Amino acid sequence: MAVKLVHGSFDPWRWLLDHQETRLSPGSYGATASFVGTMRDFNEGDRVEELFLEHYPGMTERELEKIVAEARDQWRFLDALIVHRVGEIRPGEPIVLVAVWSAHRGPAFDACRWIMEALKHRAPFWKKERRDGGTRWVARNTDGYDGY
Amino acid sequence: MAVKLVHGSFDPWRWLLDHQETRLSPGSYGATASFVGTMRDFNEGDRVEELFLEHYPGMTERELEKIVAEARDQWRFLDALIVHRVGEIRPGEPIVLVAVWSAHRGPAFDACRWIMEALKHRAPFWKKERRDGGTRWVARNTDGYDGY
Amino acid sequence: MSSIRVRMFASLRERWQIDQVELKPEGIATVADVWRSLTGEAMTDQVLAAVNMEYARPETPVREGDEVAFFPPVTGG
Amino acid sequence: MSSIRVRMFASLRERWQIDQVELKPEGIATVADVWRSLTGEAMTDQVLAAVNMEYARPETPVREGDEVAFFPPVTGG
Repeated sequence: MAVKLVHGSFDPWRWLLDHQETRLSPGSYGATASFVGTMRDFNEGDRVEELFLEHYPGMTERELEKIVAEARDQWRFLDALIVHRVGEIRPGEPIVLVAVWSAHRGPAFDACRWIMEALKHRAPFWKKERRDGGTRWVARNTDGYDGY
Repeated sequence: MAVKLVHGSFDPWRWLLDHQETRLSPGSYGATASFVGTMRDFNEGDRVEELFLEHYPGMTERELEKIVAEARDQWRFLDALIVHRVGEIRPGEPIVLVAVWSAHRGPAFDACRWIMEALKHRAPFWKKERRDGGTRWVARNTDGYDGY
Repeated sequence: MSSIRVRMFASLRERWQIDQVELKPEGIATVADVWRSLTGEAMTDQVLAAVNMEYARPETPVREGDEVAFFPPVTGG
Repeated sequence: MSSIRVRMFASLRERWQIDQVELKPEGIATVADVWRSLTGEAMTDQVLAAVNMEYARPETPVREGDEVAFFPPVTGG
């Protein structure tokens, strides 16, 4: 299990692969479910130029670790990795990676999605967007199950 | 949308990234959900030495394309990629990649999982395992929602 | 007159020792007829079928020129 | 005697111009007391709180030496 906050651009697939190669034994896992959240250049019809991601050093890591531990209480999986950006982010850049390795696909899918929703609703991060030279704090995260 | 059958080992993350870089415009997608199925070295308590994956050339590709089209009727996503191995596979090697790109996370998660389940239940592939020198056809795929 | 091409896959191919065979269409109206003419048996739910690479049922009509395939439950992914 | 450390984040920090401040514990029993002593207002559901980096509620007790944080609904991921 690993939780990392990174400043500056990161390659989620490199992180996933490095974690897999150093922490997992080949042949032990049959399923890898992953999610990458990326900064879009449009939000609610407006062009977003830049994002600033603030966090609460100490509590953010702790809350992410708690989320992974709660997922482990619910599903049987071998490993999980969360990587989250903080600081300035530009359109097209990855913001977050969640990856879960398990023997079978059910728990990998379930845990990956549950971790991502929990992160969105509980982990102390706050986004400030710059649009047309002005900035504003994003008010609230949307529900990831509403399927829009 | 792309569906590929590959002979010989493949790097799912390389395929995902190549697809993303050539087919998607940066900043257009906010969510990438993916699944990689990997050959385990144990199945039902037995050591599996090798897997042979047979398919029905022509029908397999067609069925995979149909699955992606049906997913598009149900969810709004920007792109999807399925890569599936055929032929001989060794423990630890990837068998299948499903990746879905969308603006928001809900449809990416939903479509990725639905495509993977549909593939498991409909796409004409058949696995033959070698254990202890003997071979046997795998009888049936399990349900991916049962959470074991 | 054109014939019906029949293919078998995986365990069915090994069980019946048939990879690909051409059948005369006489007396054959459905997928179940094709199966019976090759194996002498009725289809079970362990035998799936396709006509021209689309999933088919035992009662699906078969015409000359069609490709009919039989295979066990799929196990990919 | 040790004080209570209070932190604010994101829009709350900007609104109240408070990043980090030390409060005397006198007259303070709960998270809501901390908030009121700094802002003169009652907490709303737009104000989340943590005590010692664990989510807390307005009625959560606060003791000297604690770190109390206030922040708006989270928007990561």
